[in-house]
Amino acid sequence: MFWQIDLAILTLVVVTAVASLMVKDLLGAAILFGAYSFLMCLLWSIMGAVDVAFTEASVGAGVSSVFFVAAVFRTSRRTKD
Amino acid sequence: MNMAELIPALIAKYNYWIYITLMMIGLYAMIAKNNLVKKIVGMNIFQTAIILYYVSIGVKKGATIPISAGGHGAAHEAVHAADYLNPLPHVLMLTAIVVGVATLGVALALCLRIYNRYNTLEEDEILAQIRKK
Amino acid sequence: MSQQYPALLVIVPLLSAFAISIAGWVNKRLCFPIIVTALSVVVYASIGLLLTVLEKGVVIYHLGGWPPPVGIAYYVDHLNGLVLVVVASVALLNVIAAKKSIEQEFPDKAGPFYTLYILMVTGLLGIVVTGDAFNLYVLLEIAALTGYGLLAMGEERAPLSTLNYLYMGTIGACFYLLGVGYLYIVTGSLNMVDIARLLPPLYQSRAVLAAFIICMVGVWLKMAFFPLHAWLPNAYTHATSAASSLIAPLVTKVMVYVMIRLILTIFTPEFVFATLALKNVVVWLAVIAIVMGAILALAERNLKRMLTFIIVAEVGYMVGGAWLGNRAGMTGAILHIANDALMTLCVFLVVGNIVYKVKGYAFENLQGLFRKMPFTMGAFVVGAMSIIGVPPTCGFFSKWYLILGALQAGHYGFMAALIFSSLVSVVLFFRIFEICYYEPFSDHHGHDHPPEPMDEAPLTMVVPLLIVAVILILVGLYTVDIVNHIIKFAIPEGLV
Amino acid sequence: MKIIGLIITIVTGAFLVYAAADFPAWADPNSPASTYLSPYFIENSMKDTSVPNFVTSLLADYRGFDTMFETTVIFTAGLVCFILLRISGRKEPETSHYRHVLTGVTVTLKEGRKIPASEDFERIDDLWTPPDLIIKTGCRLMIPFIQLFGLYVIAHGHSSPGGGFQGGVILGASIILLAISHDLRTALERMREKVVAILCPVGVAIYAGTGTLCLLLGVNFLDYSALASVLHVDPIAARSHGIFMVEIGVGIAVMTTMIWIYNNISSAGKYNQGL
Repeated sequence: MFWQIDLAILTLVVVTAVASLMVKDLLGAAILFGAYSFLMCLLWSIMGAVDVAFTEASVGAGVSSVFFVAAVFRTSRRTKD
Repeated sequence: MNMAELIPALIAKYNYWIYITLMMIGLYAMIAKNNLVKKIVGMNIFQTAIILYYVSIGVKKGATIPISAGGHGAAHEAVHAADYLNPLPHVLMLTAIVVGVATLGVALALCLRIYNRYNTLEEDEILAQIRKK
Repeated sequence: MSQQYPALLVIVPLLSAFAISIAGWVNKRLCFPIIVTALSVVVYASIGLLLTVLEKGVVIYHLGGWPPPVGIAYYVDHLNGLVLVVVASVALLNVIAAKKSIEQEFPDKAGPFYTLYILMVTGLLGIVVTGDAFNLYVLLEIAALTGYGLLAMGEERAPLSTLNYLYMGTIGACFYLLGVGYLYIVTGSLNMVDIARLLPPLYQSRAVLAAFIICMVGVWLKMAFFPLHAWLPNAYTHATSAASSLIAPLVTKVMVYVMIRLILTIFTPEFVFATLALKNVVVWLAVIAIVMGAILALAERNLKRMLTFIIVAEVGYMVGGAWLGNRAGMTGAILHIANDALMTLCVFLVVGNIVYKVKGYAFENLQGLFRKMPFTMGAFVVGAMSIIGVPPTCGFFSKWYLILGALQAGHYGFMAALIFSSLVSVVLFFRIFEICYYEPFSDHHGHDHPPEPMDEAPLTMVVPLLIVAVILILVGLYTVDIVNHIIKFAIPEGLV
Repeated sequence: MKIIGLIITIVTGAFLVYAAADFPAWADPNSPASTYLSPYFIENSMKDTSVPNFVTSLLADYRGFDTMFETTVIFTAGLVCFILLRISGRKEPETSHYRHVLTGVTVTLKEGRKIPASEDFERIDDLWTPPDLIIKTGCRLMIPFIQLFGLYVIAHGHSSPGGGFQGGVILGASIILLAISHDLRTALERMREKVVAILCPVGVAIYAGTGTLCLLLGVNFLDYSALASVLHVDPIAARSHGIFMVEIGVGIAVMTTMIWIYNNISSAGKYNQGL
């Protein structure tokens, strides 16, 4: 376990979180949220929480993103903030 | 506290600072964002931040993943607790992740209902429509 | 069988929820008998459990056969024994009363509705009965998610107000989860009794302080304690009457129970009232909650919305009473959980009956109701008297204990708020009685308009309502017994 | 609102930072969380349940009650999505479209007329776009393997990461992939709405039923050791089998719920078109 990678991922997680909230397009926000979840999953597998990471990979990065995309598809991509 | 003590203190609990940062990002988004889906994204970030906190509790120096190395045949060998990560927070967080996706589904369903009625996802526009009536 | 009562309490409604869900797809007419049977069993088991507790003391049930703190355990003492009976009987009475309005409002989704209904009852019963801090979170989420579903089925504005409730509810539940995490990191345990045993050496730790405050804020969000109440009035007003008459009496009260459990069992009164200097701040917050709830209720021209603001004020009563930090105040708060659940049920059932017949709940819809629906309005008078606090209804006695507690603690602000809120309630309800008593203005043509004939709600709606009204008076008459035999033992000796 | 939000956030954050100062250092093997309760689970999981993955034994046995309600939460979410979105009283649209498979000619029929079911014509939606052949074929190839992997994850949860949740989500995702790559109608032919809606409570009922079976055999709820008399094995193996039974229930419930939520959200309750 390299602490540099650990720190880099921890920082990237914050970056993707902020980006998914700042981007002015809901589809983009959904995809960035997927990236956020996947980085989170990586972080947890680094920390040894393999079951949690597996669940997050399938639920958070997988199915949640699909739900988001489906909902955005059924509503609109427009967002003011 | 001088600089020499501060930096080790910062690094020793880096995970905790990140979890607080993420949680506050999520909380701010839930309070201040105008778009309903953005608020849901914020809500999910808020929830994952708490999961990050719990997973950080479970980490132990010098320990490996919480699966017995011997496999099925090694029931008689002694297992040393110090060699394995703390499995309890992991179990709790499996539950929390599942609760998170359940909440997400319900929230998106509500968003769809709102969009069908008001044809927008911006909270201020919806409130303006309600007030107009 | 009696040692399995705690398990039955949760398993019977859970399994019947699945049965109802499947029956909804196969034969819809089976749903209602199943739910009534299941809730009757629950009421029976909860009363049996309370009697066992009264006879033998605390009942502990090990789920999965693992002794705590390894496994999850149920602790049933006098406090949750009482709340269990209230939750179970409110749910049973309400489902019988709600049948007709469910058939009227959404006949094709009755199966899923009943499933959500009984799952919500499962969640609430589980919250009350569990002795594990994390288990409580999971059950909190069940009660919350089913609540969102039930509330969002209402009028056209319901989804938006429910979504706001969802945001607030999720923040609340997550704060509670975080608080449990803070307790876990310093103690390593999740069992409530075990945490309480491990905590005393750590009372000075900042993490414990943070855990307590975060848990409290989370629970306050969930119970709509002022100023965190913003979600409640809209969510409850726009819901269907069957849903709001389940959720309004129970959810906030169960959350008050959680708060009292946190104070009494996990953190112990010594820590909360002696170590922390927050007692007065919270009681003053409660004073503001009561006053603001009463004033906001006064501004409403709509019966259901007015009642939701009364709920906000009532939450203030209970939080204030619990935080007074003395025996009388705590007794008042616990007694008020039971009383307020019953009286809120009473007035919301009345609203349900009115909506069923008149199709509206604004003040102008209420004219001439005393003649039109005499039994419903009779029950409404009893419920209103109880909320105002007129003896011999039960509302008087819990208020009496609360005022006693305020006097003992020397907190005259809280006492003044209680009396102010009672006076405002008098104004609120007598205004409604007046509207209901007079006939609608006759039109200009014929002055001798024939009075409207009696048009009472169906029997299945009126009978449960009248039962609730009678219970309100009975509980009032037997208050002394309830206090001496149940609540006295629910409060630890340390609190004087 | 933005300023209020900022103030609340900063105050809460500062409070949390203040409290975090008293935490045990990160990854400290001597922190209370690592020394008080968790050694029991690590040292006794193999002896009590013969499950090498401590997370699985903890999830489904020591804290099995939590997990039962977690599955119920999932079921509740599916039900709430259904109750909120599903448009009942399915009215057939005025016009219906059929596509001749071989030539690609689209036929539009009015006033609810229908073409009798045959190989030549397939029913399509009014927003139909021709699916990409590469995606269609690629997904067709992948789906069986994804499902196999999902079953493996459920079955192998005892000794490797995974279990009912993860496997169930993967199985559900395979059907969702079918719905995305083809269309919702194709996925619904494989998994009808009624099947999904009945399998979901059945999955949770398998979990609760296993627990109730233990109750009926005379021990506490969810105490799988009682299954020993039914399965004719020793109590430790019975616990292992009990865990497996509930994992299957969890898998079924999670799979169907994911499909259920997706179907309702992607078609806004109309059950046509989809994504």
